[in-house]
Amino acid sequence: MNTTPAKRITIIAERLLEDRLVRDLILSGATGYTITDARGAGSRGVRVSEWEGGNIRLETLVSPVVADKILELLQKKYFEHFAVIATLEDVEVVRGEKYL
Amino acid sequence: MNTTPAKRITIIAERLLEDRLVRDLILSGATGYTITDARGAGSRGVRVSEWEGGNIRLETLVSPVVADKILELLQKKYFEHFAVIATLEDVEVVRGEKYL
Amino acid sequence: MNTTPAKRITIIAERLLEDRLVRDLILSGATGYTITDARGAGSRGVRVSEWEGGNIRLETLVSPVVADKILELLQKKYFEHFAVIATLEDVEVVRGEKYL
Amino acid sequence: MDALELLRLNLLSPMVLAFVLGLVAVWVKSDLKLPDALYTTLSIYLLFAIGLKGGAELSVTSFEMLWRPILATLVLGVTIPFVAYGILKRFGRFGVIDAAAIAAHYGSVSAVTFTAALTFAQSQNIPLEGFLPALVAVLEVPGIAIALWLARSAMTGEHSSFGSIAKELLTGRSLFVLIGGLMIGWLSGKPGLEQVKPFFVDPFKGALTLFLLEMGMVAAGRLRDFLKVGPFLIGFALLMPVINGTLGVLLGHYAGMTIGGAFVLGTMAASASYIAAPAAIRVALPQANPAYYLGASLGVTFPFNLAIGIPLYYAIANALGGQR
Amino acid sequence: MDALELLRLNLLSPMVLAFVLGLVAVWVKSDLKLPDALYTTLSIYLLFAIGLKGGAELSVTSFEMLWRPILATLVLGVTIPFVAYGILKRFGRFGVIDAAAIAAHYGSVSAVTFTAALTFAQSQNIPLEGFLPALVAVLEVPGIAIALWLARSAMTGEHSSFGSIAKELLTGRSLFVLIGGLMIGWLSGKPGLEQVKPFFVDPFKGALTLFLLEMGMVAAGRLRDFLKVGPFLIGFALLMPVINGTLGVLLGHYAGMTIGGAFVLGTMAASASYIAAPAAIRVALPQANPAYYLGASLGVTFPFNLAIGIPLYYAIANALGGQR
Amino acid sequence: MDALELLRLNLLSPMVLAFVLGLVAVWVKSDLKLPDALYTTLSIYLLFAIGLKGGAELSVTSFEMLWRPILATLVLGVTIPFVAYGILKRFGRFGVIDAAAIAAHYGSVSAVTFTAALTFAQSQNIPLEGFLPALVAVLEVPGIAIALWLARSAMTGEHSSFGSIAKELLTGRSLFVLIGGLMIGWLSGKPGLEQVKPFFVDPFKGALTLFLLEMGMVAAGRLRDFLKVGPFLIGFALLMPVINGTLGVLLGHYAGMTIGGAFVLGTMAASASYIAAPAAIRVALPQANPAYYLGASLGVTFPFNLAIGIPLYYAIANALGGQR
Ligand SMILES: Nc1ncnc2c1ncn2[C@@H]1O[C@H](COP(=O)(O)O)[C@@H](O)[C@H]1O
Ligand SMILES: Nc1ncnc2c1ncn2[C@@H]1O[C@H](COP(=O)(O)O)[C@@H](O)[C@H]1O
Ligand SMILES: Nc1ncnc2c1ncn2[C@@H]1O[C@H](COP(=O)(O)O)[C@@H](O)[C@H]1O
Ligand code: NA
Ligand code: NA
Ligand code: NA
Repeated sequence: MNTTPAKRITIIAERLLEDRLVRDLILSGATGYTITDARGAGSRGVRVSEWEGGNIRLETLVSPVVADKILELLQKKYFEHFAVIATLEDVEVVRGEKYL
Repeated sequence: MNTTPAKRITIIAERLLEDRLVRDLILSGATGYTITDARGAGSRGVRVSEWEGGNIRLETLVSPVVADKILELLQKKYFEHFAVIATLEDVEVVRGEKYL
Repeated sequence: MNTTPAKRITIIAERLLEDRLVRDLILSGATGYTITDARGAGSRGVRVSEWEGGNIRLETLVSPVVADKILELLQKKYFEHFAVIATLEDVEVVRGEKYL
Repeated sequence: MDALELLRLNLLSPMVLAFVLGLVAVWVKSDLKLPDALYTTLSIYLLFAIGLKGGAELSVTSFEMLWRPILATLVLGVTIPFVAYGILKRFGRFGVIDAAAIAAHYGSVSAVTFTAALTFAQSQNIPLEGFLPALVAVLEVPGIAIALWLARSAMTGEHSSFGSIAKELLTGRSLFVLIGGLMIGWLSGKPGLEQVKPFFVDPFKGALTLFLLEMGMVAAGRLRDFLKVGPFLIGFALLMPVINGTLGVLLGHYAGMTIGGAFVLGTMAASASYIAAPAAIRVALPQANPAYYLGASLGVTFPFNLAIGIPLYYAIANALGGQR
Repeated sequence: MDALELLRLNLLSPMVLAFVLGLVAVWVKSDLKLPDALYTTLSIYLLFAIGLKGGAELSVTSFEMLWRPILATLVLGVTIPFVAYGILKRFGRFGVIDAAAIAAHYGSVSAVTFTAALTFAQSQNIPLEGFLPALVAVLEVPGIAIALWLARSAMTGEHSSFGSIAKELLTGRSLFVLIGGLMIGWLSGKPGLEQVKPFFVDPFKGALTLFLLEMGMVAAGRLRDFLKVGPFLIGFALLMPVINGTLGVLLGHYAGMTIGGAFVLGTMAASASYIAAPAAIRVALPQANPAYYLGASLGVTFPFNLAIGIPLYYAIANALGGQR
Repeated sequence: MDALELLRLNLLSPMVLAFVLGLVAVWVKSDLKLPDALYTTLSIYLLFAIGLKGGAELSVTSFEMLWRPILATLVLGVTIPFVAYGILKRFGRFGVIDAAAIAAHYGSVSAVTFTAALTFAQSQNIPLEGFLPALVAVLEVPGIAIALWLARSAMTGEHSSFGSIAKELLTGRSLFVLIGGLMIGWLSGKPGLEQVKPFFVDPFKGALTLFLLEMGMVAAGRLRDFLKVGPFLIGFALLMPVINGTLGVLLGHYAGMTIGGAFVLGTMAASASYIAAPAAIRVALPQANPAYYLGASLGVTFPFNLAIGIPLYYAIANALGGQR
């Protein structure tokens, strides 16, 4: 199988931020994303309004350049006041040319 | 801890395909899989019937040989007409001998 | 972006074990965790009581030392009798100093 | 009561208004979102409840009374997909695959539209045959099967057999629950239904209202996709139900059904499936474009029937019935 | 009404039929699947509703009337696990752990089977003691605790203490909700219950029907696993409920309960837990094989009781009651 | 009936007891957990049902009867945030941001507390204005908007405009569903409501009971966080509702409302939002500490109002009404 190397960014954040994060991902150049509902705890542990639900786990497959852009934006807009956590890793994508 | 290197394939697909994908994974030699319900958007963005729900996120831990088989099968059977996305990565599995 | 290398442990387990696993993670030195509800099948395939639901998928970002401790604990307490599966991988974390 | 008054009454029912609220929610970008689990639960609940009531009614209906309406329904299920397919290929210049996919949707039936028709009849105190839900089960399969057959006979290649398609349709969630409900209703009869009435019968319209709120949100999403598609398909999605609806009313009338029964059969014929058909088509004809078949059935025909079609078909049935 | 007629009526109730529909869904490989959230919601709803009704009834019952039935229930909870354990070890040649695990399930009680018995009684207009749900709470714990004690006394090693097991059982979801409902029903009394009747009382049987649809699907899965296990355990899973059920009816009878009450107590004794017990056993005796205890309790005994056991125990209670 | 008797009756209602059960569930570490989807479903259901009933009532109410109560509500919505902000900054030494965040919660309204007041009134057969739910919609927005304006005028920097905040509030789930329900109820009127009554009206109190079980579990979690915060805020969270409640009852009284109406308006004023406000504040003032505003509104004020506030405000309204 021929696969393309890509970056996977995984973001854990309050559900409240879903729409905002998605908008920012797309603006930074991501072509898609996948979200699952999650729950968890961390060092702050304060979550707003149960009605908004718990956390989301957002993944996006992007090129290294876009990955950098996204992390910078997260840094600037969310990290100070919101419970957002982001990881970066290397994966191989099948049909990578579609997403990068 | 002694761990075994393995491949993790992560597939994002329409929920409609769940049964088919699982069958094909097992046929290709996977010994197990884990599914979470997901939602998302990508370049096509057309999803069928809300009653079928959104996407699934399917993970399976396999040996490199089985990984290759699975990706080939996906390629052949799903990639053309369905919204399927697959990534491959290296992980270490505890008690790997059980799964590979 | 400056990121910190970290270990991600992903555990798949019966939902019944959620509270126990979380307690053990924290005791081993993890500062946080994220859980999603999952379903799946493996070599045993025996799950107890539907009322308890299916599986959980538990992720935690930790330092290599803590990672080792966690895997050892899992080994000792769960692997023999419960359907628990654990993988270890390398990721880059943004603001890693917060979690490790 | 004239047609305009009927239209007004229908538009101001809580069900139609809830649908509109769902549309509005998407248009104003509200963050309202019903849980997936609620949507699935309501779908199963509505189908099962329809089945139960229909089955209990069947248990007190003679075959004598049934066979002509069933025949009429079968005729509809066979005719409509051919007509739709012909129009789409000939005038719309759609390819074989897309034409067949869309035809499958119009040949089948929408359980929610059916339910809205029942509710409309009830709120207007229009008497109805109780066995109508059984006709929904009869109408659901043939349209899809014939459309797939049309696509296959025009294509070469392997694909799954006819038998396996029929099996998939029958074991598919929606039909399975509906037929299961029918069987249970039929076996346990009216006394059985009585026991579960406060759960499956009394709150039915309220549950439908909540479901239509969600449907409105879903339809709004589809409509947006759809508007990119072009005027022919929009015209088709508005005219086809009127043609099919009229046909259905006529057949119902000549099968000796009551005015209410002919009206509901017409609505069934007019409706386009968006639960059973999309799932079947997505798997059997994955090359077909969902924006076409879902946009047409869910984005245009469904709201059209809900708001305008239902009182229209009733007016037709009424006019016809009066002539007799 | 003779036993066969009772059996027929029971088999044709919507609840039993829904269970069968669930079995069929799995056998024909339908893709029907109820959301997890619905299953959990219905479980909580049913337990809480049973508790509420029982509690409201307790608020008007004197201790005078209660103590003998409670004693009878405790005797059942202590006797059954010993009997089951003995049979399994001696004749079934099961190891200590598996024998204890299975015994725990038969010593405890299934809230859904209990509910089905109530519903059966109601539909046959059989008068009942209102405080029966309180007996469910009494029966739920001892069987499990004794079985664990049996396993422990035969094993060496640390493991959690007796007290911590009892605490885990009492704070476990099912018992917590049931007892919580009992307390609320008792404190707010009949006027309190009246306020929430359209939610917790009237739709109860319908909700149970939906729940049994899901249970059928679950049981079908378990049954398949189970059939690999061998004939002894199948025989056990069919005979044990009859023995326990008869014992329960007898004790209820001699505790001065009505025919209906003795019948329901018998059904409780006959039933095997599949909510509280599996969760407790899975954690306390993880080495035990779930295919045995779940297969027996959920795959065989539960459907057996639902379909045949309930009318059977009633027939026994009736015969006994007639003698008096 | 004296105040103590009212208190007792309120504390023993199934709703309040269910809330307590939820608290207990957390304290004894029960593994009870209601599905997320159920929580969301019940929230939507309750808000929509409140809206429907209020809207149907509005459809038979003249503007003549409405304008004074609406004015009173607006006065409350404008006054309370200023008072709360002042107290918190001056005596509590909170920063601008946290003071404004907390003030927003007390200036807005809790739909569940409102509902509990309605239910209390009903169970005591206290007559009420039917249009009260419309006042909830009126009260929900201004408090939050003013508090944000207070925070902004004390801060420098960009941030989202006033208009965009109002839009976010209005399209936010809770207000959208409530106003949507009001519109539907108003358009379809009493005959429309009649159709969906067995779903949205009759089971309402039971659904509220289940919801309060969950709320108890949520509040217990908040309370724990909160107790670390210090005595000033606890005192504030206990006194502020009494002040606001009294103010609300007074304004309601002078706006010519019935005793029941003034009581409910007082409860609305006394209540602190924990659905609309937290979501708005979290996004608009992310620097504010949720442990403060959620701990106060959900951990202290909500249970206080539920258990003690409601009978208290009714006693005040009653005393005032008697004077007239
Ligand atoms: N070390 C970690 N590993 C995995 N997930 C984490 C970790 N720390 C925090 N999280 C997730 O991020 C969310 C917010 O974390 P925090 O801001 O630390 O409260 C938590 O609810 C978890 O879901
Ligand atoms: N770049 C991406 N990163 C992560 N998930 C993606 C990406 N692109 C697509 N997806 C997922 O794959 C599904 C189908 O994608 P598509 O076929 O491009 O519409 C989407 O609904 C997403 O869940
Ligand atoms: N090879 C695998 N890849 C991914 N998940 C697995 C695999 N094997 C098992 N699992 C997960 O682990 C759970 C328990 O596995 P087992 O103990 O083998 O039955 C399953 O239900 C799956 O969710
Ligand atoms: Na049709
Ligand atoms: Na038992
Ligand atoms: Na307020």
